[in-house]
This record gives sequence, C-alpha cells and structure tokens, in this order.
Amino acid sequence: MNDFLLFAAGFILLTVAAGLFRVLRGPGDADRMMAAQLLGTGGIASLLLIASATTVAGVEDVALGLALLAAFASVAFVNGVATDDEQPQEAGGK
Amino acid sequence: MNFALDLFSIAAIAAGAFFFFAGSVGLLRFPDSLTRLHALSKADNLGLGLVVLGLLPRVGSLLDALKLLAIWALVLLSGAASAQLIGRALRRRGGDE
Amino acid sequence: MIETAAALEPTFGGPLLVLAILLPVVGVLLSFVLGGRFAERVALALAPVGLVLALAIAFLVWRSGAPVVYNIAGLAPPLGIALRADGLSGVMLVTAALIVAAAGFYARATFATPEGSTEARAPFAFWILLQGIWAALILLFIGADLFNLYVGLELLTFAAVPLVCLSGKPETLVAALRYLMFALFGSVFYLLGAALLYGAYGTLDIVLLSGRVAPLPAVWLAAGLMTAGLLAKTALFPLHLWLPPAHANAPAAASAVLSGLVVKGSFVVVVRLWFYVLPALPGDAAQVFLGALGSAAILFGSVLALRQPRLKLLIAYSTLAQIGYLFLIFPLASGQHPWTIDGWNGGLMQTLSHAFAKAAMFLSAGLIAESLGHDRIAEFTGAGRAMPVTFLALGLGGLSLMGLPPSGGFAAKWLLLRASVAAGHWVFALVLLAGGLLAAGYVFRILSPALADGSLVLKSPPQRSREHAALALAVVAVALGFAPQEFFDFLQIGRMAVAAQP
Amino acid sequence: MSVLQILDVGLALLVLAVAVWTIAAREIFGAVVAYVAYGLLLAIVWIRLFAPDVALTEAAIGSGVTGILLVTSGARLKSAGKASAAAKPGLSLHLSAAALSLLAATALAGVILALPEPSPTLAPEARQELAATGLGNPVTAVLIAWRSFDTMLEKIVLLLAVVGVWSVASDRFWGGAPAPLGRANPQGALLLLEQTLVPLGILVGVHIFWVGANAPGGAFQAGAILAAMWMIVMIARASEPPRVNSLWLRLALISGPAVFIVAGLAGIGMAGNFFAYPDGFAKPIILFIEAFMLLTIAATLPVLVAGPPRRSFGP
Repeated sequence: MNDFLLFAAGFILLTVAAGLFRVLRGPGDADRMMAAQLLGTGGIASLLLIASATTVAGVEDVALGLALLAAFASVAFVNGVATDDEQPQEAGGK
Repeated sequence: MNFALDLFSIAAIAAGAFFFFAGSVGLLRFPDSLTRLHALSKADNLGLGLVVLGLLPRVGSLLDALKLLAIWALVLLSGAASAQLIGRALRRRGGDE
Repeated sequence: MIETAAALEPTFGGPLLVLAILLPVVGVLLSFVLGGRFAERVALALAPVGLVLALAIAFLVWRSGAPVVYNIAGLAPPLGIALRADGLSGVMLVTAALIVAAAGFYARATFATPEGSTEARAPFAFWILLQGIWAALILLFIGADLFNLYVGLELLTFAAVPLVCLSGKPETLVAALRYLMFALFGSVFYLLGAALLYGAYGTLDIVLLSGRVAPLPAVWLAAGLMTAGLLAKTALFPLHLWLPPAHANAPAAASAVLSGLVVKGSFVVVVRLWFYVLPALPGDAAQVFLGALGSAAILFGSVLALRQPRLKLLIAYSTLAQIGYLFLIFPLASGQHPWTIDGWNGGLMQTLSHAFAKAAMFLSAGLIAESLGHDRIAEFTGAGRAMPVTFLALGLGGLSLMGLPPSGGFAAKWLLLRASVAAGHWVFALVLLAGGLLAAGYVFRILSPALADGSLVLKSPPQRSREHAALALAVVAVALGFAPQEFFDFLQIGRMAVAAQP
Repeated sequence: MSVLQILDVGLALLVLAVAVWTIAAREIFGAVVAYVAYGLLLAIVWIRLFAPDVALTEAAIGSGVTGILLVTSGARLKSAGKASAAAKPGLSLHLSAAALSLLAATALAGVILALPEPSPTLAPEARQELAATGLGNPVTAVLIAWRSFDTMLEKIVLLLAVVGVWSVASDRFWGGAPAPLGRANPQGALLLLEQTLVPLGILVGVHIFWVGANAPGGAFQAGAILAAMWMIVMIARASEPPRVNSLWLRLALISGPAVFIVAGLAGIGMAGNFFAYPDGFAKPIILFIEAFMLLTIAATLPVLVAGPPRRSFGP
C-alpha cells in the first residue's frame, strides 16, 4: 500500500513538473502562473501522499499552510501586472 | 473491511493522479490560455479532491480528517479565485492587443 | 583539557556581558518607538553607560587575568550559548564604546531633528542604526558560539548597509547595494561553514570545538568557506570592491564608524576562527596565504590611495591598505613560537590604532568637506591655516597610519616587523616598510597643499566641539604608542594558542 | 532500489532542475515563478527529511511572503524599463561565478558524504532537557528556551531591516504611508478571497501558533501566515499600509523583542540567570513571549513588503 502511495506521489509530481517545464517557457506570464498553480496543487497532493506513507507528524499543517497560500502568488501576479501605472496619481493623497 | 478500504483508497488516488495527468496534458496541448485555464482548474480541483478522498480512510483522528477536507476546500476556494483573477487579466490583455 | 573545562565555567561578573549587549539593543527599541528627538537622546544617553560597562568588563578581565564567562540562561554549551570576554574583547569593547560615543557626539550637528518637525528620516535612521552597529560589534567581540556570531554578523550588515545610502543620492544607493551583495555572500558562506562544523562535531561553541577539531576535509572546507565569507565582509583584497564607494559616500560620522569599527567586527571573527577554533589545524600555508593577501592589500590600497583626487576616497582606499596589515597577524602569531607574542600584540595594536586614527580622519574629512564645500585635495591650499585643529587631527591620524613614532601605528608596525624578522618572513618585513613609505606619500599629499601658504575663504568655520571630537580620537591613536607592558600583557589574556601549548 | 529511494532521487533531480531554471531564466517573471515552485519542492524535501517545522516555514515564507515580494519587485523592475540592461554582467563574470558555485557545491557534496556516521548530535541532551521546559516540540525549545538569545537578536535584525527599508524614502514623505499594495478597484474574486480566505487563514495561523509548543509550528510560521493574510487584506484595499510614524505600528514591530528582553531580564530574579525560566513556569512564559513574537512577525513582514513611505501625511 505504501509503495502505491509513493508511486502515486511520484507520478503526480512528475506530471505537474512536466507541465511546469513546458509552460515556464511561456508564451505569456499567465501561462507561467497557471503552471505554478498546478504545481502547487500537485505538490500538496504528493506531500499528503508521501506523509501518509512515511508517517511524518504535522504534515497536515504544512499542507494547510500551502493550500492557504496557493492563491497568493496569483493574487500578487494579477496585482503586479498593472499596479504601477496607477500609483503615481495616488501618491500624495490619502 | 480493511481490504475494501484499501481498494477504495487505491481507486480514488489513482483517479486523482489521472486528473493531474489530464490537467498537465491540457496545459500543454490546449491552444490558448483561456482553455488551458479551464483544463487546469478542473483538473487540479478534482485531482486533489480524489487524493484527499483516498487518504481519508487512512487518517488517525477526526481532526486530521477535518484538516484534509479543509485543505481541499481551501484549494477549491483559492483555485476558483485565482482562475477568475488570471482570466480577467488575460481578457484585459486581450483587449489591449 | 583542564584549561578547556575551566574556560567553560561561568565567572564573576558574567552578567555584565549580557547587559553590555542588551544596552544598545534596548536603545534601538526605545529609539524606534519614541522616534524623533528621542532617538538621538537615547543614543547619546546610553553611550557613556556603555563605556562604563565596557571598562568594567575590561577591568574584570584584567583583575582575574582570565576570560569573563557567562552561560545564557545558565545552560552550558553545547546546548546553551556562552559569552566570553578576554583581552581582545576588552580592548575592542572599550574602543567601540569610545568611537561610537565620539561619532555620536560629532553627528549631533548633522543628524539633529530639524526645528518644527517631530521626526525626520535621516536622523531617525542614523541614531537607530548607530546603536544597531554598536550592539552587533559588542556581540561579535564577546560571542563564543559560531551561530551567535552569525547573528552578530547579520545585525552588523543590516545596520551598516543603510548608513551608506543615508543621503539618498542615487550613487550612494548603488554603493549600498553592492555592499549588501558582498555582505550577504559573506553571510551565506560563513553559515555554510558553521553548519559543516556543527555536522562534524555537534557543537558550535568555540572552546568545545577547539578541543575536538581535527584536520578532516569537512573542517578544511568549513574553514575555507567561513574565511572567504568573512574576508568579503572585511574587504580584504581581492574582495574589497565594495568598500571605497561605500565608505567614501556615507556621511562622515557613519564613515568613521564603518571604516574604524565595522570592518573590525568581521576581522575579530576571522581571528576567533583561526586562533581559537582551528589552532589544531596544520594551517601554516593557509596563514601565510592570508598574510600574502594582506601584503597585496597594503601595496594595492596604498598605491590607489596615492592617486585619489578626493579626500574621502583617499581615506577609504587607505582603509584597504590598513586592513592588509591586520592580516599579517595570521602568519606572525600562529603556531607556538617565541615571536608569536609580538605578532599577536602587533596585529591587535594595528586594529586599535587604525580604528582611532581612521575614525579621526573621517570625522576631520567631514568637517573639511562641510567648511570648504568640497573635498578636492588639489584645492586645499591654505586650508591648514584656516582650520588648524581639523588638520591637526587629520595629521595625527596620518602619523599613526604612516607608523611614525610616537604613535599606536608605530608600535603596531614595529611589533609586526620584529615578529616577521624573527620568523624569517622577510617579504612581510619589506612590505611593512614599503607600506609605511606609501602611507607617508598619501598623507603628505593631503598635508602639503593644506599647509602651503594661501588664502582661503571658508563657507562656514568648523564647530569647535566637533573638531575636538576628531582630535580626541587622533590623540588616542597617538597615545597608544605609549602603551606600557601591562597593556600588552592584557592583550594576551585568554589567547588560546598560548593556552593550548603542551 | 525501493519506490521511496526512486522518489527521493527524482525529487532531488527536480529541485536541481528548477534551481537551474531559476538562475538561467532570461525573463524576470519566469524566474520568479520557478523560484516559488522551487520553494514548494523544498517543502516536500524537508518533509522527506522529517523536518516538518522547516517545511512549514518554507511553505509560509517561500510561497507567501517571498512570492509577493519578488513578483512585485519584478513588475516594478519591468515598468522601470530597460535601464538595467546596460549594467548586465559580462560573460566572463557569469562563467567565473558558475565555476565558483560548481566548485563550492562539489566540495560540499564530497565533504557531506564524508561526514562521520552517525553524525554527532545534541538530540539526546535536548530530549533530556525538554522535560524541564514543559514543551513537547524540541524545535520550539531550541528557539525560545535554549537559544532564545539568538531568536531575540534575530528579531532586532528584522527591525533594522525595517529601518533600512524605510530609510530609502524621500524626505518629504517621512511620517507618511507606503503606497497601497493593491489596485484602486479590486476585482470581485479578490474581495471573495479577502472575505473568506482571510478568516480561515487567521484560524489556521492561530492553530499553528498554538500547537507549536508540542508539535511542528510556532510563532514564526504562524506569524508568516498571518502576515500573508494582512497582505491580502491590503491588496484588496480593505485596509491601507499604516503610516511609518504610527505609534501602534511601531509598538507592534518592537513588542516581540521587547517582551523577550523584559522576560530575559526578569529571569535573573526568577531563575538566577538572564533568559532563564523558573521551574514549572517555563511553558506559560514561553507562550506569552511567543504571542508577542507572533504579533511582531505578522507586522514586520508586510511592512517590509510595503516598502518605504511614498505618500505624505494627507490633510
């Protein structure tokens, strides 16, 4: 059973990593972001699988933290794309 | 009983892994960013959900089971939100061109 | 081994070590919360208290003739952290307290919160960062645990780098970023080395390590990584690229602290590494290599200093050269030879006298730049007559850099020369002599136009009290040349290479 | 070779490949995404090394704070234009840096394989002393009890970093607030995240803080998660970065180390030594200190991300 869990973890990691490498080349930043998103979810899945097979305490909390912050990079990305052209007008006022 | 649960775990996790595979393939093969986004959000939500489902019989306590479900819920939530955000960004950029 | 056990026992007065570190740390916190004028008041009020603490610690070391030790939380190493003050710590603590106090006194004019505002950017940052540097230095001088020292190095980096770009000009930002890159590179290498030593011996305590270290590949690699990292922070040739722009662009009071003290912080850690952690290594070749780098720094830095058109850049390049002398301590004080006492004393004397001389020179240079409106050496004609006290301070500092008697610089170079002759290191002796001549050349380059006849209109006369702050430091640099034998005996207290002799 | 070993080797190769990608990527954003992915993979590696505390930190810092810091910096660099292109280092510098890194990495790899086996460790001593603190998590005991002095001083490093970031402000904006983190009209999805994810995140943060005494977790990881939540709130414009002269902000930034020092000084009266805890009271005091550390970390990280003040007082 444990071997199966580890195998599944490795398989998921491999597929999402393959996606990562293809998409890191672009074409657009949004595609890169999606690849990171997929790796995040896949990473959480493999983390849970590995932890279940090797019994490490506290892994749920690690996965919880990762899940919580999964959207964070996307938020930053979407926010960063056009933030700066708005800032000059806002400087000075509050 | 134990055997049946193991079988259930194996089936769910295998299905989850398949969805991750499908998601990656979609990300690689689909023609444009919006359809790729579609493939991605379906795949990773379902993929992780099935893996979590498969792991549920193996957890030690109720709290841990709840945590697993919370992880899935969080990923669903943030996945939906970031898909929306990325989609908007894509459309805005499309309009610029 | 008996000595090792004794060095681990907490001694009378140990709590003073914790208080010495906490004092400026509390100052940082108070200044940050109260802000505005309080930042300055807190810093200036704590300076004399810190000096008293430093003197008290030095006195305890002198009276007992052995290191003062404290185990934090009463937990002995390897699980706990120890602080140890020996002769080296004692003199460095007092030096740091004096220079920080002088620089703070001098900086009151530059970094006063302007009337009518509750708080201004540069003063707020300056007073906090000054106290941050002070706290970091105290930690580096008395830390006895390699990771605790790493925290000290980080504190020093994060306090020193922003000082460089306090004026806000773009070129200072570039200088500060370059400094940051070198310093972080140094931190990573140091940390890697410390982790390797922990992996090999299960402790980070300097005394415990010294009893366990053996010439394994891991130890050699750790030594190499840590030394490379620390050299980058100390700006020893060829890792010096960051120093001249950083030290020349900072405000004068900051430059005095950066050049006089901050580079000595990481230097003391290199000394701790080679003389306290690794004396068991057969490291003659490595020590000679460090000495060779130091020699190259002396020649290279001096020649570049000779060619600088601006005073602050000249002083900054002279720091490169003077750092070179510090590293002669490695070939001349390692091993168990009769001359190592001279080598050790000479190296430490150079550390102290350069700290005072260079701080005095940077403070004077700041006054000159303010009074003349520029610091182009070629246009100094007549400046010596217009501001005699400032140039006296500059000249006395220069005297010590050249190594002319009577001065701390002379004592340092004389001891180093004696040690290198006794050790048969003729090349180092020649470099010492050549370095002195070159220093004479660049000091002469400053003083000769300044002392020439000419009329010069000052934009504003220098403030008396600030001139005296610079002069006081220069006088200390000279007075070190009269240090009695007891002073040199003090420097030997706790020197592990001696204690480890069979 | 078992499945586990194959997985480990594959994981290691993957980490290496992503690391190389991060360095080699020509485009800033690609490098940032790869770096975030690298952090995630490292979290898995730490789990494989049975170090969940470190994995938790890596997850919270690597994908949270570092991610947003790098993405924002990348976007600003991009909008700053091609000024940086002229200052690109030459090929020889690239090659020498690569050679140096390769040399250091090879030497490290060789030496680590040659380290004594089993490696010397303080784990037995730590286990023995752990009972005295009343804690169940030895990592927390190291951080807040045995090496508390380091932990306290590291917070001073963070505070100096804040001073350093603020000090590059323009003089006229001193006392004002940093620029807003988010765009003027936040999208619906962002508001949804702010309203649903943030409460959950605070819950998770408090949970991780609370279990830290006995299980993986603690003030730093929880603080990083809370910091990320505050940043989401600021990006959704539900609150703005505070003014740098706000007394509350400054108190929050120093409260961790300040409480730590007060407790440390009190130790000499209560337990005979600075930074010692009296018998039987160690755990409550440690939790008390950690609560303020949590506050300081949760305040410091967003302040570092928000950057120097860029707006004046306002009316």
